[in-house]
This record gives sequence, structure tokens and C-alpha cells, in this order.
Amino acid sequence: MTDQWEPKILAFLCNWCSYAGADLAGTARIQYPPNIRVIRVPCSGRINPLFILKALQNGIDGVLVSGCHPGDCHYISGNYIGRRKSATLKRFLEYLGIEEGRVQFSWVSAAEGVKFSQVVHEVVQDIKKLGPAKRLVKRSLEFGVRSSEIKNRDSEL
Amino acid sequence: MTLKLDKKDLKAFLETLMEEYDLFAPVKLAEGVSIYKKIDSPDEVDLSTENPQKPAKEVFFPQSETMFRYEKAGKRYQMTSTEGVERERVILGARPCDIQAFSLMDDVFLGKEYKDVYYGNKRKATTIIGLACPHPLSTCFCSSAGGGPFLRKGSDLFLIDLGEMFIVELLTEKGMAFQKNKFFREANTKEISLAKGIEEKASTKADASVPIGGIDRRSDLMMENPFWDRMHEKCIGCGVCTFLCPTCHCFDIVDEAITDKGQRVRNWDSCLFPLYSQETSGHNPRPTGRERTRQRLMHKFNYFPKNFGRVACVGCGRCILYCPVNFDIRQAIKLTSPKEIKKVKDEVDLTRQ
Amino acid sequence: MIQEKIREKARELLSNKTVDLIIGFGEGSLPLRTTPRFIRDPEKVNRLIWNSFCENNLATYLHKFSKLKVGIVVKGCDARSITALSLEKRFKPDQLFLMGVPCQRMVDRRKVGRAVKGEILQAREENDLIHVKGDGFEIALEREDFLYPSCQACMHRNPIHVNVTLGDPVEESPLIESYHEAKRFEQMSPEERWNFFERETSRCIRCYACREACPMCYCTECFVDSSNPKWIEKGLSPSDIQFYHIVRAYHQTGRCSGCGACERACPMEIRLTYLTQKLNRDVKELFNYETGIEPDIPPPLSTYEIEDKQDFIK
Amino acid sequence: MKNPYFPIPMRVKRTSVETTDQMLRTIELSFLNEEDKRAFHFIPGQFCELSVLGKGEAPFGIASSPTENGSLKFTINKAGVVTTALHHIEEGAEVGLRGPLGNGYPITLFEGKNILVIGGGFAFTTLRSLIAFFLQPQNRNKVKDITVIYGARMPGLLLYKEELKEWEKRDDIKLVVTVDWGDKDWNGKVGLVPNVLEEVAPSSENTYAVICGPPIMIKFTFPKLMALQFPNERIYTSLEKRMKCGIGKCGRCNIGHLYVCKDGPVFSYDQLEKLPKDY
Repeated sequence: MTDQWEPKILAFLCNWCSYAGADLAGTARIQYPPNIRVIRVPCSGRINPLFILKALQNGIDGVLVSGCHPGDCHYISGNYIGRRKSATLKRFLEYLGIEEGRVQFSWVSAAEGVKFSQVVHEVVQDIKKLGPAKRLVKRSLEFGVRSSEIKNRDSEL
Repeated sequence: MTLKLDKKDLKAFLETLMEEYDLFAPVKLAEGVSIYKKIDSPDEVDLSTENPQKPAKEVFFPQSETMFRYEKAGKRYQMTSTEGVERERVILGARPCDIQAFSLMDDVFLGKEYKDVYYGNKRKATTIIGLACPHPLSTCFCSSAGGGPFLRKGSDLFLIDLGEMFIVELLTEKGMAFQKNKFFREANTKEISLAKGIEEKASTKADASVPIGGIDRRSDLMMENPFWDRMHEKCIGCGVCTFLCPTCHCFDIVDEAITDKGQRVRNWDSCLFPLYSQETSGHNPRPTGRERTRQRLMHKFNYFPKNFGRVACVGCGRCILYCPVNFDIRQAIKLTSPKEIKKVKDEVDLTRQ
Repeated sequence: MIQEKIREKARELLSNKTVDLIIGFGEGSLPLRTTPRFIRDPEKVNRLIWNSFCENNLATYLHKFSKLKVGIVVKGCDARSITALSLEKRFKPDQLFLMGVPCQRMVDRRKVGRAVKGEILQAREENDLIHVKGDGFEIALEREDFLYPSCQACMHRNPIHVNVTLGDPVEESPLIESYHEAKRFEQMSPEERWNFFERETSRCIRCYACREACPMCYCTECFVDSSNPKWIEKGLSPSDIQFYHIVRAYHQTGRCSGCGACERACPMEIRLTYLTQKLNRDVKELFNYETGIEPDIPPPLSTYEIEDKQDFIK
Repeated sequence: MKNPYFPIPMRVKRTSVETTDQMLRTIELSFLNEEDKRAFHFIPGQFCELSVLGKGEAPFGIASSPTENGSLKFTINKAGVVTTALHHIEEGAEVGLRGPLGNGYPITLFEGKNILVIGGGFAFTTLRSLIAFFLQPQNRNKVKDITVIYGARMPGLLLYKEELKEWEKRDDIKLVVTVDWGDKDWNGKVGLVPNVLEEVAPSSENTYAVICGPPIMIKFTFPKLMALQFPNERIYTSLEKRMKCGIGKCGRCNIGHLYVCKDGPVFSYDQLEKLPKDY
């Protein structure tokens, strides 16, 4: 089963750096695993923690947030603000019991196609080690069925 | 008919019960916290707890309940209702207050024009084993609300805890079906009189002095009274009192969907939430806590009596016990006396800017 | 006596029209409880009381009376909440008059209730003892054994940035280590932590008492209530409930005074402060910030330092 | 027991944009099951709960008349999740429907009387049903004079423009259409509904007034009706409130002890006077 399982990873890439970095990796034909689905965002500071949680709830196995290096933000300070959110959110999720490595962060500039590929390699590897996400995942549609009849709500997951 | 059930037989009794029925009973979730829940193993059942936080209404009217599922097939939808109840059910250990509340819920859900099948099917399939309340709390005022700690009405079977055993009374046809149950034996006169003694003692304990009688008429003139300006002040607008109330029955209907599959679900809702009455346009007919608190109390003590002839409160005291800010419904009721209303009105007038 | 001082000050503030309304504590309808009291008439200030059961964070009411000039009785934690709210521009200058009371630490009524067999019908506080009386028992309990954990670890019992302090300052001497719960949980394995979180939240009935009791939860539309986008469903799916509790707590990052109002409000007794405590600990460690201490430093998530830690970023 | 929460399937037969701001769209639904069609009987003023599965359910007044056999029309204002989904729905798609719900206009009371219909904005939908019902040849002699005053902010925002033109041509209905602001192509009346009502000044004798529109219009029109000596019990209006179940169970739409979904949505002013102002 785990042999066939391939993690689904959602990557939030900032428009100005990391997205361009991914693009560069593509045009330079630098290979990276096909496990990531990219959502382009204006800035890594735009990431609302709700996005990450929602992705995890919908069964994504890992999340990567990537933005411009410090000092390179198109909006001057967006990545700095994002960095604080990331730091606290990452710690908090791990504290709750979400495995370390499910949610990862990176700085990738528009010139770093190679780095982007490396980051994706690493993230995919980490998440493969963790296995499919279980915590916080909402089981498709058998949820919420007559609450009083749910045998043991803990065993749902 | 009065029988008895030895507590050492309780587990075996429940086991046989569970062969035939889906059993619902109080289950302790944490120290001091319990709910009614479907039982998987008789060991879960805890009849020694206080009245559970969440009322027994959840057996008929779950907090979150699927109404139907659907799936898209081409251009059409395949819809499947989940109104059916597969097995007969038993509620074990519901207190008289919660059981009295069932009859109020019946008025709403099984009313003349429309019958709520989700509630009705479960209600019909359920045998109710009530449990007498030997130690009413100081917050209990069932005796003021037309009930009492030993009220048998609504129960099919009724249990009285004598320590080593339960006295079992068979009260209805559904109850009489248990007459031949191998774990029930005839109770002797000594045991019956012991139970009587407990009943007499308990009856004096539940507060019968909360002036609920006539409140529907008294509150008729209160709609625009400044009373409400003061009443709502401390309410923080959470849903504790309404969710834990055995008679509150408001709900929301929502769709939950993933791509082409989904379900329509109803969830408990509370008149104290702003969103409850908020319209899409942004207009809210009950814009502040004042109107929402008024809705909660007036629904119980004015609107409901107008529609069904009795108040929608059974005096279980949960809203008093669990309110985070100690909003006490008994005080609110007492304040509806004409003298008190005038006092409040004068005070408001005096300080109104 | 503090209670007298509160009444005196309240009378003065109402009489000279410094404020329109006093928010304080009044006699509760149950033993071991007080209830929020709203006084407009200087003649009625005797309804205000002070004891070890003044557990509510009254700052949550300030949103409700945002048009009035309000005098409010505050403990150390309540005052910190108000400072944090002021940073978020919730009040007009001079709209509030804070009557700070150095806090003796509040008593956990549930813990007291569980220490005796039977229902407590009367309770009375005398020096360091709580006398409780019920059907067939009457005992005195050591106050100190029954304090809320958040109060035991409190480092800021003396209210700061208040207009007046009523009563003598107390010594800032936590009875237990700060962030004790967070530290304990950090030692556990992720499985243990997740199982705990899962078990606790499985009791949630989604009444939102935790949200409403919190002075910092004032969003006009909570993410839970948003229909477009719809972040989560409102049923009892464990995942949705966990989602709610994660976001409710996380939204307090750098804004939580650690008062514990959320946990006290919960009718299902879900442990909630171990979550906010972790956030407070992280904010302190990462950004050296404590909520409601400095009235001019912006909340940590609305600002940054170039040198912020970033060893977690690839 | 019939399940009152279970929708019947309907097919979207036609959709059309009503107004120039694109915010109002009329959808016409036909029954997918013949037995549902046979069982469906309604009177003007009643409403239905329309479902877009996956998005939810919302109440809409029926805009077509019972005399227009075979299909139902609803005019939908794009506002929230469900209405937006209904705006984007394609012809041929399936939607769910529950109804008819509510009491409807007291048609039998109107018999033999004159009726004065006053509408404003998109609240005209169920009024259109009422007018079309009485304009049907077999119903026309049930009531005497029909006077209609209908206003919108701008000519482009008027509903059912083609139909209005036809009504204008008829001599068995007096139609006054007015707009708050005209444009270069508008040669009709310009003025607010309350003022136009004053101008038209229909006699209140033997007449029932039915008024439906935005709260602000109702607020200013009501005194004019009083001035024309309409008694409270001969003025009817249809109310709106947030609704979910539509059958008086879920709780939110009550005004005092009455439920707008079950006991309304049509109320006389006489009734409303006695109810709390909770709407």
C-alpha cells in the first residue's frame, strides 16, 4: 500500500520569487517530484493560517509555503510578517500533535530553480517518511452522522 | 406494576436489552461531564452521575443530523433520505425533567400541519426508561414547572434507585412488554415503601416556588418594556443555555458537499447567536443582545404557551448551572411580577440618557 | 477593604459623571459564584462586591457598551486584555476608567465542588479559608488549594495601566512555574498530544462560550460564521471541531492575557488554556513579547524584526 | 409520514435576466415528476424553498400565477450563496423544491372587491402572481377594479417589462409605473411610490390594498393609505425573514408567537399591529 502511495503536497508560492523560481526550474528542465500542486499567492505574507489548516483538513499530506528571501519582498516587509505567522503556526501545530514536517517553509528566489527543486525533493522525502496525513483530516462524507449515534468519535480518524 | 432489578444484574440486563434495541444512556466523558450517547458496551453506562450536561433530547433530535444524502448522476441527483430508524431504541436513565421536555418537543415537531419525520420516527421507535431523581439540586425547579423529581408521565418504565437495586415500575404498554424480563422480580412491600420514602423526601427538595404560573399573561405586556435593556446586559451571547436546554429545539439546515456528493444536515442553532436571524441583506431583526435575550425568554414563557398552552421550560436548572456569567432564569421569571417590572422601569428611566 | 473601595470609587465616578456605567461584580445566585453587575445609579453601588469568585474577565463587555463611558473593575489579567484591545484601537481615548484591583487569585468553583460529597448550598470566604456547607456537611477548605491554574501561575496580579489601583499591591510571586502546562505538554510525544487534543475537543458542543467569554474575540464575523468562503461546517465532525479550536486559539497569538476565561466558560470542561499558554510561551520566547504589558508596542504578529528567528525555513 | 424536508426535483426550463444591473434573474422551473406536478396547488403569495444541492436552500416567493399551468417562476435577487448559485444555474439543470409554503394572499376575501396593489423594487414578484391570477379571463370578474402602482429606482430595474407593457394596453387594469430617476428613454412617471399613490388617490371604498416593497417605501406609503382611509384590516403585506425549514419548526422567523413561514408571510396590518416589532 505505502509503496504505491504518493503524497499530495500543496505549495503556496509567492508570485515574485518562489513561483518564478519554480518556473525557472521548469524552463531549465530541472526535475522535481510531481507531488506538489501549486497555488500562486501575491506574497508569503498573504498566507492566512486558515489556508494551511483547510488544506490539511481536506486531506493534503503536506504543505509548503515559499516566499522571497529576507530583504527581497516585493512589498518590502510581507515575508517578514509572514515569517512570524509561520513560526508561531508551525510550533502550534506541532504542539497540537500534527507531525513535524507536514507544514514546511522555504525561501526561494526567482533565480533559484535548483534550490526550488531541492526543496521539493526534501519536502516530498520528509512527507513520505511521515506517511499519509491522518490528523485533522475530514473523512469524506460519512462525517457528522447523527452525532449521538457515532460510536466513538475518537475512532473516526 | 412494581418490580425490582438487582444492580448486580444490571450489566446482564443491559446486554440482553442491547440485543434487541439500540441503547442510549448517560455516559461519563470526563470528571463531572456526561452526555446521553449510544451505548456500545454496558460498562459505559453511568447511572450514578448527576443529570448529564447535554439533555436526553439528543436521542430524538441530535445536535447534528443528516437529513438526506445526494449524489449527482449525469444531470440528475440521486437523493436518499436518512429519516428511517433501523432498530427500536431504549433511552435508559432519563430524568423526569428531560422526559417532560419530550412532550413539549412533540408539540413542536409532531404538530398539526407538518410532522417532522426525523424526530417522529425516532420518538416512535423509542422506549423510555425514566430514572427518579432522589437528590434534586438547589437549581432544580421542576416542581415549579409542572413536573417533579418523581414525575412518571412520559416514561414507559420508571426506575427508583434503592442503592443495591432499582425499583422498576411498568407504566405503559411499551413498559409492560418488559413484564416477563428474566432480570425483573417482584418487589416486596418493604422495598416499595422505601422507595415511597425517597420519593416523599425528594419531592420537598425541588423548588416549587418559582412563579411560573400565569407568566404567559404577565409577560404579554413586556415586549417593549425597558426590562430587557437590563436583562440582556450580562449575557455574552454564547449558546450554552439553549444547547443544554431540554426544550430548545431551534435548528439550522445546511448543505455539506464535496464535488458531486453531499448531504443536507441540520444542526442545533441558538437564538442568542446574531447569525440566527441575520438576513442576507445584512438586516437583522434582532440586532442586539436585548432582542435576542428577549426572544429566548419570551419564546419559553409567552410565545410557546400561546401556541401550545404551556411554558417551554421544565425547570432542569442546566442553564443556571452552566451559564458562564451566572444568568439565572429563576431571577428573570421572578422579575416578571408587575411590581418588579415597575421597579426596573423606574430605574431605567432614571438613568437613561 | 477592597469591596468598600470599589463602591466608593464607583459612587464617585458615577456622581461626578466621569462615567455613565460601572461594570463590576455582584452577588451571584449560586454559592461560589459572582455575576457581572452593571451600575448606572450612584445609589446602587452597594450591589458591587469583591471576593475570590470574581472569575469573569469583564473586559469582554466593553464591546457591548462601546458607546458609553465605562468604569470597569479589573484584575491584572483583565487590565492586560484591555491594554491589548487599546492597541487594536477598540476604544476612544478617555472612554474607559479602569479601577484596578490587585488580585488575590481566583478560586476554581468546580474544584471546590468536587472536593465535597453532595451539593454545596452555602459558601463563605474568610481570610484564607473557604467555608462550604451542604446537606450533611460543613467544612473549611484552604483557599490556596483551590485556585485556578492560570491564577497560580500568574505573574501580573497587579493591574497595570489602570486609572486607579484599589487596595494594596500584592507580591508578584507565582505559586507554580510559568507556562507549566505548555512545558508539560511539550514533553509528550506528538501522538500523546494529538490524542489529548482529540479527546478534549470531542466533548465540544459548539456553543462558542469560549469565544464569547474572551475579550479578544470581537470579530464582526467570526470565521466560523462566514458563509462565503465557508471555512468549516457547523456540525459535530471531529475535524471541524478541532479546526475551530485550533483557529480560535491561534487567533489569540500575542493577544491572550492568559486569564483563562475561555476554559471557565466551557460547560463541557474542555481544557483550553494549555493551548493559549503555548502560544504565549512561544511569543515570549520568539519575540520577547507579553500581552498587555507595553501599551505602545504593536502586537507581535502585526510587526517584525529583521533578525527574527528563521532556522525553520529551508 | 411524508417527509416535509425532502425536496422534489425540478428542471430549470428557462432563465432570463430581468434588470440592467444583472442582479435579478427569473428562472422558470418545470416538474420532473408528473405526480409532483399533480399534487402541487398554490395560491398567489405562497413561497417555495429552492435547493441547489451542495449550496443550500432558500425561500422565494412564487412569481408565476397558479393559472399559468405547468411551470413555476421565481425571480431571484443575487445576494448570498444560494442565490448566486441560482444565478449561475444552467437551463436543463436540476434544482430541488419544497412547497408551496405559507398562507398566500387572502384571495377569497378580495372577491367582489376592488384591489389596489402597491409594489416597489423586486418585492413585486408575488404581486405579479396575484395580478396575473386575477387578470386570467376566468378570474377577472372575481374582483372589480384592479389598480397597480409599481415603482423602481430606475427604468432598468423594473421587473417583467414586457408584461407591464401588455398590462398597460389593457383596459381592465389601471397600471401606474413610476421610477425614482428616469432616463432619456423613459417617458413614464417619475416619482416616489408614496407620492404617486397620493396623486392617483384610489378610493378606499370596498377596496383591499396589498403592499409589498422595501421597508422604507412601506414606512412612507402606509400613512398615505391611512389618509385615504384604508382601515388596517384591509391592508395586506407580505413579510420576509430569515427562514430555514419553512414549516414552523426551526424557530428563527417568528414574530411573537406567529411564524412568518407558516402563519405568514402574508399578514394584514391589523395583525401586525398586535405583534411585536420583531421584523
